[in-house]
Amino acid sequence: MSSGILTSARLRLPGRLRSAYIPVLATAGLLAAMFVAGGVRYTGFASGQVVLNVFIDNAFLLVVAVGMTFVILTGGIDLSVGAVVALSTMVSASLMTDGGWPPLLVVPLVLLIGSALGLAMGCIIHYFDIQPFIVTLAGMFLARGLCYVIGTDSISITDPAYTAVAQARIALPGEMAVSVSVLIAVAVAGAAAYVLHYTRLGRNVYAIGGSEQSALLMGLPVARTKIAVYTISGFCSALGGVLFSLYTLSGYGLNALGMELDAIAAVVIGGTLLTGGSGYLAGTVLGVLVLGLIQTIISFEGTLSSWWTKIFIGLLLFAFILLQRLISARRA
Amino acid sequence: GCGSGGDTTASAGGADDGKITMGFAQVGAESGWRTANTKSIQESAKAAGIELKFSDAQQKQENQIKAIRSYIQQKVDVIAFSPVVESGWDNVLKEAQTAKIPVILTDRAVDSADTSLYKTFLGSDFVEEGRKAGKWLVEEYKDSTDTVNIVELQGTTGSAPANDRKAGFAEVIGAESKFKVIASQTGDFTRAKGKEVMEAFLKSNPDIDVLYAHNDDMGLGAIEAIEGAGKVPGKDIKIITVDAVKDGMQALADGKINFIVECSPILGPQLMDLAKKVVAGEQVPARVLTEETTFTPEQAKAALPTRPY
Amino acid sequence: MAPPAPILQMSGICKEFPGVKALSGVDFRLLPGEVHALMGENGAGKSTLIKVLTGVYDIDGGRITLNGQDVVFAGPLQAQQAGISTVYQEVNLCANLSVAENIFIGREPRRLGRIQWKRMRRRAAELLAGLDLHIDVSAPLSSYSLAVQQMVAIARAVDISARVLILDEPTSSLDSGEVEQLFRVMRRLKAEGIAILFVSHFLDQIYEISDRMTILRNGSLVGEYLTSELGQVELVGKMIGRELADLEKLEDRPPARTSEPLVQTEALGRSGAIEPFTLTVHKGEVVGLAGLLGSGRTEIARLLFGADHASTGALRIDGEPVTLRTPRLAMNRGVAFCSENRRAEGLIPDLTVRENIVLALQAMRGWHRPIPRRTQDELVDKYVAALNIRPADPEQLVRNLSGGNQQKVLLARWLILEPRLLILDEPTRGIDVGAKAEIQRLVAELSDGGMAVLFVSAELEEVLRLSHKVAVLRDRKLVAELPNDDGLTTGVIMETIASGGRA
Amino acid sequence: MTALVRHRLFWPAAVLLLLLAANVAFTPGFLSIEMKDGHLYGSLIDIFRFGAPLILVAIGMTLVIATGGIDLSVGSVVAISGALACLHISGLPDQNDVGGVLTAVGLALGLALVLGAWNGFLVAGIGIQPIIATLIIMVAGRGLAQLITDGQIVTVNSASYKLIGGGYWLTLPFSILIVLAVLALTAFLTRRLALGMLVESIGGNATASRLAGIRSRGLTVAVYAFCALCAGIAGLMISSNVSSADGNNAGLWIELDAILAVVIGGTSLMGGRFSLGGTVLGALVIQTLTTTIYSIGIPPETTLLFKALVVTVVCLVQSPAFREKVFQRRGRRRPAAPQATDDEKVEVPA
Ligand SMILES: Nc1ncnc2c1ncn2[C@@H]1O[C@H](COP(=O)(O)OP(=O)(O)OP(=O)(O)O)[C@@H](O)[C@H]1O
Ligand SMILES: Nc1ncnc2c1ncn2[C@@H]1O[C@H](COP(=O)(O)OP(=O)(O)OP(=O)(O)O)[C@@H](O)[C@H]1O
Ligand SMILES: [Mg+2]
Ligand SMILES: [Mg+2]
Repeated sequence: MSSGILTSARLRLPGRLRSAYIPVLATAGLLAAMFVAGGVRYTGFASGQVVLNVFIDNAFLLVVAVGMTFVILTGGIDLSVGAVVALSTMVSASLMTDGGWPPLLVVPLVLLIGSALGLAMGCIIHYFDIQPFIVTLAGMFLARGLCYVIGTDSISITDPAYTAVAQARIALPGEMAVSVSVLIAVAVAGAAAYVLHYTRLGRNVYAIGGSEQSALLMGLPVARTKIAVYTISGFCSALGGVLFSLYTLSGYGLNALGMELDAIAAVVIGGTLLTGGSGYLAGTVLGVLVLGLIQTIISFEGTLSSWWTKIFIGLLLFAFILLQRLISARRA
Repeated sequence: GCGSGGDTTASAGGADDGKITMGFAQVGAESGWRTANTKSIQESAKAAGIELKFSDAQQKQENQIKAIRSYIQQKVDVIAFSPVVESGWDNVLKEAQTAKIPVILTDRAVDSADTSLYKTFLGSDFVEEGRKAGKWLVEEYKDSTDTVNIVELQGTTGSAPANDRKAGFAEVIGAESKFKVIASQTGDFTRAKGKEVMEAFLKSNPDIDVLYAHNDDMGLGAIEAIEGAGKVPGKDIKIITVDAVKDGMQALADGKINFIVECSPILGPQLMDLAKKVVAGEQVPARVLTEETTFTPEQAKAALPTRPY
Repeated sequence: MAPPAPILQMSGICKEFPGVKALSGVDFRLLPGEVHALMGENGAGKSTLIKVLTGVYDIDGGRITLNGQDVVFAGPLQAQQAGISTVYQEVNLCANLSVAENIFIGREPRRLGRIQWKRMRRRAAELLAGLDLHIDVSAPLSSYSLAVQQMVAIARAVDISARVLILDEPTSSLDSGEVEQLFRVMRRLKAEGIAILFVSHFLDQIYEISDRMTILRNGSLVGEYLTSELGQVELVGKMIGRELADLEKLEDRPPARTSEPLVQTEALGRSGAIEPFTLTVHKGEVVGLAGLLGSGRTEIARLLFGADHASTGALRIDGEPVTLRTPRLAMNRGVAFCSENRRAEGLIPDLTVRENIVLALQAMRGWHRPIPRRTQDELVDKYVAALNIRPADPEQLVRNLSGGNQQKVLLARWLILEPRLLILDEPTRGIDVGAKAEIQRLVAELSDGGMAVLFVSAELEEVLRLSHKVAVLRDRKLVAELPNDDGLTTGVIMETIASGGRA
Repeated sequence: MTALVRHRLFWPAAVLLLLLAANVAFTPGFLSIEMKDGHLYGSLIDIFRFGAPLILVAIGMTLVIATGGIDLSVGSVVAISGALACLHISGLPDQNDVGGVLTAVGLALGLALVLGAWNGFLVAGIGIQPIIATLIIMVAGRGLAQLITDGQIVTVNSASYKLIGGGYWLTLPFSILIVLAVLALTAFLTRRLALGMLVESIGGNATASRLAGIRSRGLTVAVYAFCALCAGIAGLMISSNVSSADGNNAGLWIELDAILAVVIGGTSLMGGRFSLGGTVLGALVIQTLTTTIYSIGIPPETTLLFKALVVTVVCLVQSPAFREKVFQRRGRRRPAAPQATDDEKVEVPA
């Protein structure tokens, strides 16, 4: 199955570019293989809804990972995403529940806060020439800290409109359904892929990842692009937070703990280089699906103790990465 | 120890209406307490003849939601879970309701307005635990008029037990002005942090009378710190903790801890009983409290030999 | 005839780096429609002047006027917007992007904000065809040799319709053919009234293309001259501040040698890179490799060093068959390789000059046997002096050195190894006349001492001057092996290349 | 003076001093060190003592980062090593038996080395990106630690084991002595021998290093193994300090602190040049910050805000670009008046 995808792609793609797509194609093939293996092993696994559930359960992660893709493509990293997700849920919940604000006001405000935070971090990173790791780590502390300042308890969201959106299911043929979040996430991923491939901003992102020095000397707007990238990541995290609050209908300061690592892992599993300049958004989508599918397999397995769960996740991850690496290395 | 009692009920339940499948979504394995909780549930499920699907959410609500959703997918007979947080369960619980799968909450409650979303809640009341700790303190110092300097080792910031145990304790001691919490800091529920924070407390606060730790482990760490500073735990500084795990009980019996509020992880047998009733469509109380007590050193000495965890 | 008003005027430019005064009070002017050469030794301050002009570095003192107006650029982007298009000295492109993108990035053809990839690729191909380069423009830049990358950089700069075009050593890895193409384009632009600033260490090129030149020495202005009024010897004298005596001496070729073979290849080849070739290098012999851009010279060098793996054939060293799986194994056999791409494959920019020089030697000894500091200092001092590396401070970070000096550091790394076969791929890239003569003398001396050298250079004269025999490549195939006797000239080599060795 | 300010360790050191000063303001006796039962006792000693595991992990992390990699698995290795040692000791008939304790230490460190070598193999041998390669052990290793301890806290009662993390020797905490020994060894290996230069070279330009004949594969594996070894020792220290192994929580998030320490110390995450002294300072800054939070009594809810503030200040102060832009607002963008070209003789063509 996987080799079929690869060979057909080989026929179509022009000369050398083929090798650049191989990691993504390998990932897609392996993902499909993983799904088939799951279907063979567990009853009820091989259904369309299981796949859709992976999307429903990971819509927020997908959005966050999309933002992270931009950052990583420039060779940076954003550790603040998980905390910004939590902050967004907290701000949304407290404003709507305690403040009685309407969602139509709250959501734009939350998106604005996230973007502003990203913008600020981007500016510090660029103008003061400080490593992204440390700046975004400070951003992570800040956002998480603000959550606790708002409150240490979790807050339910009871706004009827918000609840209605959260519970709405868009029916698909075959008795399947997806949530609104999935549509948003897919739209964001599509838009991001377009931006990365078809706009100057996107190409500048790749150029900076290839070599920031060269990009500067080629007369590209390095400052603007770098700052934009962190702003996008901030925006995506805030949007991820909104989706998260739709998912759980609550806000909580300990939400999304460690999500930055999940997002980074998704991006990197998708074949993007952490050093920047190489990778595709499609890879990120696949990376998120891989992580989601691993989770699903674990819950279908159903008999693993807490520690075996972790060991099993590690093993699955290892098997996946190893195969991906071997396939890519052979074909390249 | 508790397995033998469950055996008889198991054969009864199994004979009634085939095998029950339960999906249990555990918070994680963040502490020894939690592990004991998991173990109790797994063992009593086996004993009760209930097929258990278990998943570990690694302290993440989203993972728990995913697990519950997959249980719905797998059409289990009953779902039980210990919520990571109180809020945010309405969606997935509604899905369970639509799929006609009854839900039992364990260990902590959810704050859902719609109580029809779950059948019952089995667990401890963290606020009450805090109150119990406070009451003992008030009782202990009822004859004294001097200020009582208290330091508090909190659990993980933002976590429900930490919030509630702090609130319950504050509620009780707040009534009297002689009780003063002079320092309160998180020790993340771990021994290492408990020790580290306590050492810092001891340096910056020369006269500490009482230590209130949100779990035994932090208390045990703090004891090492107190001993390191040349003071005698249990005498120079009185120590109250929550949980009553074995190591804590030992320290209590040794007089290093003065009072422990029990928070029992052994929910398994009660949970299995409830599950059977719920599946059979019987009426169950909306709230079932675990049987919990408090321990003084004497009680600890008596209870220690039979302590299962 | 009064000269037209200068389009660009720089006066009293000063620039200081920690510990180095790179420019002190330099005046410079550029007239429309001229090709102006900026001359000077390695480290004289040419690149710094260009970078100060285009806003890469902040200026410490002095002023710049463009078209009579005072300007200060905050960065290359602004300079480009003001009509100054620049090719900087090191190839500053993004190797991860395709060739077409490298040419057009920042100026992609768009419709409604959407990049038109097809159109971009087509235009890129046309543009390169104008420079007589026919390659797949959708392939990533990294899949091409440095020379191709240099051509791409030139294509990019030329296509930006600018009033001022700056080319900082654009020809350092180009063959005469490509240089001709470049000059053709430059003449056309010049006729259109564009002012061109040109830097090169090839005097022939300077005399061929430039109208006027400005000479720098040690960061200060020596003077501005009309090219037609300044002879080569005088020029060199002004650049290095003394007469270059031994330039002539190197014109006599070293005598041919016969001795036992050191390295022999038998139909060694690598699919897709170089067709199987058979070549023997004897002890103490200098073998030159000649060929056009992309003819496979670098590929041969890499195979002999184990940097790439051969897919066919056999290799013998001292008559013993060997497989070189890693460069390290080649080094153990006494083979050393100085890469043409000093930035990507040579230098460790964050390490000091000293560390970069002793790196290979240290690697050979292993981490547990450090080279005593005193030995290090002796070795480093010797080569800093011999190659005239400036600033002569071994503790300077190598990234802060000028391009030519970096190249010398790289050479020193391999020379101190005293290998039995030294493979030099474009070793004199970006090196000034004085140092070039010194390096050629060193190579000749070492080969007299019994070291074999495989010498690759885009400059055929240099190859001819040094080699005992010349291997000619074409289309990734070894087509001829010519002994360097009196009958061999650059013309003969060019003919051999053209005819594919059948003549 | 300027040479002092220019030194790359100046700014981390300045921040450390500032934090200490803040402590003195709140706790007057902060700097005092007294003798208690023949041990040195005081807040400063505590900072070193509690910072010891972090310093150790950060030293290993420094080398990994210098090769251009990163190691996320250190936290799990900390947990595993402590768990294995405690499990072995708790099974001993006599827990104070020095031979038994040494066996336990050997087992734990041996396993740590194996895990580190595995990481190195994935990175250098198979070519998996370091962050993902080490993520595998980070996730699975935590499970392994819990498997070893059965999810419970394994308590030991061994005076000999207690020495490692909680004991004293020659009036000094033994853990500090261990750190000093490891630091000295690392400094010797990297700065006296040529290891440091080769590692920096790999991180600075991997391709060039290969072509210069450096055996980067072996070195990389060794560096990851060393990092895991350091984490293993740290794990022993942490578990010995509280005489128990907590497979669930030991070493949680320590990778983040360790990386932060390395970065504060001035080593770039891109690899290349590294500074061991900077790393030690960075780790001390982090530990002092924690102590400051306890002693000033910052409530847990605002702890993170305080941390965010300090980290921001630390990185701003360390940034030359920031100091230039804020402290010395020279009008560098203003075009300066043309200077008369002086002494140099300038020839002008006729
Ligand atoms: N970033 C820097 N930091 C410190 N010194 C520098 C820096 N850049 C250049 N220099 C120094 O400035 C001087 C001039 O360098 P520049 O690159 O302008 O020389 P160049 O004339 O272009 O030489 P080449 O012909 O070798 O390219 C050299 O001594 C160099 O060491
Ligand atoms: N004109 C060209 N057409 C297609 N590919 C080319 C061309 N020139 C170079 N290349 C690519 O560059 C790679 C390197 O070629 P190589 O380094 O062997 O050239 P070379 O003979 O050393 O010449 P130079 O270094 O001057 O370019 C080749 O593998 C080839 O893919
Ligand atoms: Mg230059
Ligand atoms: Mg070449």
